[in-house]
Amino acid sequence: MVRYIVKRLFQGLPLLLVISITLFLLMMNIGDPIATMGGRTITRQSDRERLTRQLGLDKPISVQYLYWLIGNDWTKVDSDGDGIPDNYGTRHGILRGDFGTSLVTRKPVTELIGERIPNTLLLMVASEVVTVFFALLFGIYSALRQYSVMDNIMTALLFIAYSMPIFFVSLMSMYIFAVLFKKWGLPYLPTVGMFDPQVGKTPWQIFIHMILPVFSLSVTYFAAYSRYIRSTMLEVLSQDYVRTARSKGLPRRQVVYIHALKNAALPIVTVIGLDLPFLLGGAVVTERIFAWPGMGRLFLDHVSRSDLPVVMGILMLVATAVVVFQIITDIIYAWLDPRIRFD
Amino acid sequence: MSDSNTLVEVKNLKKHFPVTRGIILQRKVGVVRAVDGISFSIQRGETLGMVGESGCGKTTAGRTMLGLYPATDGSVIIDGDDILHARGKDQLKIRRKAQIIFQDPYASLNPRWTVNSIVSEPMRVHKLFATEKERSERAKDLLGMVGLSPHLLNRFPHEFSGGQRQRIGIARALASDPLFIVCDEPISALDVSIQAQVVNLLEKLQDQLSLTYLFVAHDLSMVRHICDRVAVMYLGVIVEIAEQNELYENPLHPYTQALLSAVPVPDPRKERARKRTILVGDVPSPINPPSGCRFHPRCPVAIEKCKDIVPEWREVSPQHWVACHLVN
Amino acid sequence: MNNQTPTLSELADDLITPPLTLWQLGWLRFRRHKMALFGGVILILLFIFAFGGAFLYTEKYANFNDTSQRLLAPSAEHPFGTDSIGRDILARTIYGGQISLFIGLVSVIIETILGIIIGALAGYYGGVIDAILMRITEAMLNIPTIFLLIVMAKFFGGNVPEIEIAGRVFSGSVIVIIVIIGATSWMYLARIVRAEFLSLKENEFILAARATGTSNSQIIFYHILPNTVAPIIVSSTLSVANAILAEAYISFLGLGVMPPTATWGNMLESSAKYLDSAPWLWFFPGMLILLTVLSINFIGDGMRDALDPRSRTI
Amino acid sequence: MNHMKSVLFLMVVAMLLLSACGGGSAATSVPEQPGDATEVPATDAPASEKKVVTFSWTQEFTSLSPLYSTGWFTAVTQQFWNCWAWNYDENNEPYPYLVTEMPSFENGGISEDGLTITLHLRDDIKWSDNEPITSEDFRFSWAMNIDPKNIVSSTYPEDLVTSIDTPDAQTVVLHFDTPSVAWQSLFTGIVPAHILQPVYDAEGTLDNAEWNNNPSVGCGPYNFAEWESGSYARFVRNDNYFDAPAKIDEIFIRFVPDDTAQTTALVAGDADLGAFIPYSEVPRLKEAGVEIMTQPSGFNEGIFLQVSEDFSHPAMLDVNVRKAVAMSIDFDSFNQDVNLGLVKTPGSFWDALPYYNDPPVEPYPYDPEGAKALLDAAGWVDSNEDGTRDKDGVEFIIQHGATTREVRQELQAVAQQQLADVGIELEILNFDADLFFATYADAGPTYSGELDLQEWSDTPSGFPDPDIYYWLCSEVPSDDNPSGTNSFYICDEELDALIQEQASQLDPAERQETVSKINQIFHDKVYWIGAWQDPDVWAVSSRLTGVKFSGVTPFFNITEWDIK
Repeated sequence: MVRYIVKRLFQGLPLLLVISITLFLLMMNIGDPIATMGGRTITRQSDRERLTRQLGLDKPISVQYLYWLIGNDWTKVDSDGDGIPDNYGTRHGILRGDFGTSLVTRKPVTELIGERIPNTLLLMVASEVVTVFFALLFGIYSALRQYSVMDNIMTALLFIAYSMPIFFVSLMSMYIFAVLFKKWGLPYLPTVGMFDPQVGKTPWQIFIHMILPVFSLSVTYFAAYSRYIRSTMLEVLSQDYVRTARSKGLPRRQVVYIHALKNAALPIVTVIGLDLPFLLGGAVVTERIFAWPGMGRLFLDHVSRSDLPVVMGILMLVATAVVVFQIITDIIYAWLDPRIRFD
Repeated sequence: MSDSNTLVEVKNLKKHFPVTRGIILQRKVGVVRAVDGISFSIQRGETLGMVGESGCGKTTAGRTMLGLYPATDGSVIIDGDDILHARGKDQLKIRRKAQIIFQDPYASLNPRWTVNSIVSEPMRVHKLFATEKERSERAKDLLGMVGLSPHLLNRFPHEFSGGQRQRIGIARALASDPLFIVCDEPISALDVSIQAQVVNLLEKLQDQLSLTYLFVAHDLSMVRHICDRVAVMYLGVIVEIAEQNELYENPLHPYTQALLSAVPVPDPRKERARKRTILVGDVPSPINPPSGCRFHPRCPVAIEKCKDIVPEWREVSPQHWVACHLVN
Repeated sequence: MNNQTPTLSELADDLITPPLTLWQLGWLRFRRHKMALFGGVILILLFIFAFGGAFLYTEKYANFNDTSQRLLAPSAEHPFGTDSIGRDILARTIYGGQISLFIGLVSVIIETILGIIIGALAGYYGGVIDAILMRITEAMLNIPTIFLLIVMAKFFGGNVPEIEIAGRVFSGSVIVIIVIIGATSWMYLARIVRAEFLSLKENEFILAARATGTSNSQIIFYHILPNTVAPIIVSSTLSVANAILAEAYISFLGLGVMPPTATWGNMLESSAKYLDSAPWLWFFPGMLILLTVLSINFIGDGMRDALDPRSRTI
Repeated sequence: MNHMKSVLFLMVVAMLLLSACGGGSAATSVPEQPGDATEVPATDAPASEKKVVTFSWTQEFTSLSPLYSTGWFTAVTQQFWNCWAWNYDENNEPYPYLVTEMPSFENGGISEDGLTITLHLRDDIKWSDNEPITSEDFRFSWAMNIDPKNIVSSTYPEDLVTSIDTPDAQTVVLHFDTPSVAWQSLFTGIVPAHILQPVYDAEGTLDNAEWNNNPSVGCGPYNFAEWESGSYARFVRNDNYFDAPAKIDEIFIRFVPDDTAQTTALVAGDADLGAFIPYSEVPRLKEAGVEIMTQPSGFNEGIFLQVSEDFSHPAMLDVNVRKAVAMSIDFDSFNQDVNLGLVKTPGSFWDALPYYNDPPVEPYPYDPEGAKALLDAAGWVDSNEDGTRDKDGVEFIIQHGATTREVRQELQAVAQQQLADVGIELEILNFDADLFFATYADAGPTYSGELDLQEWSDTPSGFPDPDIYYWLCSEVPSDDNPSGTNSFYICDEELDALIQEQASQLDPAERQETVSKINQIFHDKVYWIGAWQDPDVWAVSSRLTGVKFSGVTPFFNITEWDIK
């Protein structure tokens, strides 16, 4: 087993390398990070030249990639612009855990990302849990009562929810539950942020500030999950052993919850497991609208300013998480399913 | 052995499948020696049977002979042309002469194609007729030849029974006017009642079109009716070849004897008296075949020599070849 | 629906004419799927709206602005009202619909071509080709699609000149959006196609074709591909809906099709600030997106059932 | 093994059910926020009568240090906790803050030759840790700015100063090689030498100083409290402030990137103040009782014309054709309808600086017939009757590029139609800001000469001083000068001379004369067409009182703000 894990991890490395090179090449051409450093006015020529040199953006792509990958503390760099390399660089490279420093904020990328991960996970895991819970309810219900009126209505509603762009769902729900409810004298929800400064960052504050973003996210993810659960359950319910259990006269409830659900759990858990690493990336649109300080927003804020180290850091983190979770999912799957063995 | 009457000549044919590890840089960690150096020849108009247990490499041998799998080593000369080393147009020319009929009548016909498309495909590939219409006419003739109604031409395979499908497969094999057909267990997937019909059809066609068959089968009983000579394969090598009667009456190799002992005899008295040799143990892995004689771990009469020395391939009597230390 | 039970005369015909091709079989099953049929009708109506509407209004009219006529509620003159610079929303939904549907269809064509080529090559040839192509596929799958969309939208942003197709001038951003949506969505299809190729290529009918001398390209395109058509069609149908939604997302992030070229996505995006003051701004494009995505999903659902090779019932 | 699997299965199901049933249970697992546990009340009870005002910023600040900040939001935030040598009032007039008086020729603060400027500091000014602010802090701030070891955001105008003398703790003497009007932009924020000198000595750079993002010591009416990236920043009243203390206890800044969400938050009362409100959001806010305040900040939205033999459309080289373009677009109606009459069409780049716009230059009137006549006279006629004018086989098709700001795109659409009416075809292009302004070396669309018309909002660089530099011949980008900023490729000798002349004219009367000449050239040669005035637009909750803004130092009177 250990050998298998180590082997899989080593197989992941070339994959991550390919991803990093491709992204790096893409990233070199998504804009000029210095162009917008002047704020509302255009960056001056002298500053552009100085910053380009100081930030190492004058180096060829290959060198920039090398520095990003393995750092530049082994070679001398020219920091004062006289054309003579004077000091050893200070970067260690991503392979040694140094994700670099943001071009925009000059903060270490690991710090920027580290600050956002808890917030993003809070929002995304909550959405995932809510989604999965309701998807299980709906999915199982419609599988048991396939083609009933309720099943059809639910299916239609699901598709409608799925068909709406999430930004629209978000803005609409914000307008209805915050603005209109307040206008109508109903209990209303807060709009943006994580807490009310007058009260402070309490669990209750965070909870009520999470309701709208979680709602918007769940609405969109819900359809896919419940459809998947429904079809998995349908498949399981038509299996011989479930029919046998029913014909044995076991109570319907017991058949469904013990036999069917247990066997449907495997594919469902797998799908959830494969989705989990992507939660780390956050929700770009939702976080932007609800001003939630997560990874999606960090990505958006920094990609719009061509901040390569931050964008690369986020993408590589998610990509690595995907690789790791794939391995974990495979192992759990094998553990649960005796038919699968690693030779 | 080679003369103008020889249609097919197989020399030292080998087919090894690599076993690899790794993702981008693949390392070869071993090989499956599915076919490990077989040689034989087939005369024009003759039917050579090839028998052996599942996994002995007989199907692979048949397919490799036609170049469906790239051969690891050896050569296959069909009607004077080397099929394995020809490329492009030359290869196409040889392909026309050699065809194959498959075991599974369900998997061997493209479910999305009509019978017409299936049967006339070889004609299209080899540009045998000028127009589609002519090809359809020829396809109808072929259907008639294999005993199917020509008006079924536009049907799809799923509308036919297994036996009918196998006839379609035969019609396709005949479409390019081949000299030689590899029949890869053509009847083993069929009902017993149908099996005889198909065998009879194959025999009839052989007479009509003077075809040459390599008839691959996993048991000896059916082969007896159709074959002129029989080759017995074990774990990638041929252990014995002889004329049909000679082999059945006078099997020399212990493995052949064991196989024959499993064939029921129609005469109940003889059947009762039949001495059965039960082989013990599994067929060894072709990744790591036993040293010396490959049969030695399961051979009831193996001697010390068999473990180390590969037995010589000898002609012990006219047209009777065998590889066994115990045969004089 | 009566023709589920064939009449005697039909049975008699059956003996002479071939009964049902797989397509006919699929169509029969599809017709029983009421939601799918409904979706089909809606989609046809949407196409008639977007492309037939061009006879009602010119594209020039769709871009005609009059700032003194801004934010007018629906009326006889402007059935869907006017937008923030006084353009007729009905005309813009018509021309925007053309672009949105065009983006949906063409990006899926790109996706399908890429997915088929990559999946087919990987599945058919296997070995090193498979390893390389699948690593690329996995690499793409390891990054959330929206991130890829954003990075690629910025990568190509503004670098593509406008082109003219069928009398309409498309701004470069339309082409960019089509390409990036196509280029970021082919991975699942490639995997499906690869899996199908892997199992199909071992089939004996492929060996039979090779024994006959049929070339690799012919085997790929005439033998294997038609057998993978069902999952490809289902996957591609659903992708059209995803592409139309993806366009709306990138528009929201300011990287979509640039005005004045209208799309349902960018119309919906720019309406966000008029949620209460001018609801007609979001209602019509929002409704059209909803209907399109909904009907395509229903159709895809129906097709999945209809083309399922395991299903043998009519 | 089987037993284990049942357990795992039960655990999964239980986890899903439990965490979802509760719903709220997810929220109880709030991630640990080290550091702020002490500052956050553990209960939900509102914390006393604390006066908290919530600001909504659409962009997060990049760094809090005046040296490293890039962007407007950081700069204005500095006024809460940092201090400038002089501030500007609501009329954008400077008044002394850390200094005792504004240096001038009259009071001897500026030497006759303009090469020496002397600042006299107040003796009662101090940092929030009670350390006095001295001339050494000024010298240190300047020295750190131009130190090549620091990757600061801009070394201008500090690099114009050749040296600084500090004869005593309250006197700062600046030496220049050439007189420069940019001196007024010096010391927009200072850094504490007593905190940062040791950091610099230890690390050789201030790039990684803790203080940059966590300025424990400041000199403004508020002290920095905390900043959570992507979420919020808090500033609490500085009890050691050397001036009148602030009335509001805490300023809470929330980063809300989406315009529409920001408006909704303002309407819902979740924010008290928002900046850069789009005009289209104004009615919604006013309806909800939010006050809209505008403050001239020097910015004007305008179209910059590219006039270059190498890149421009040949028609654009003719001044009468450029005039015709200006006369073909109805900016007044656009401002009346789309910008809701909140702003006027500026005639001059110095529209917000009446002193330098004297005599005032009026915008070209909307006159499509007159434009057609000018175009006809210039030889641009529609000879092939395809609806677009042409001359010598060249069609009159020009490119108009801008960023993706919505109101800009609306103007582009309107302009496209109005220019089409006079026979000019306008191709519209939009780019993200970091692509739009990418350098010549990076093949950015503006700097590589792809756009005949370039639209953005801009201000004279030293506002409220009308200093400019884009149009200098030396700024024209080329292979040898890849970061040149003259994307218009206009090298007008007369203009070049005047721009160079004004840059060193410290005497207001002389400046006024030179700048007015430049103004006239802009107008006569049609190098810039004003679209609309672009003042700062603030949305202010009705519960705030005493609110005033300045276009340069917006929060100059933040200490007087209060909550009803």
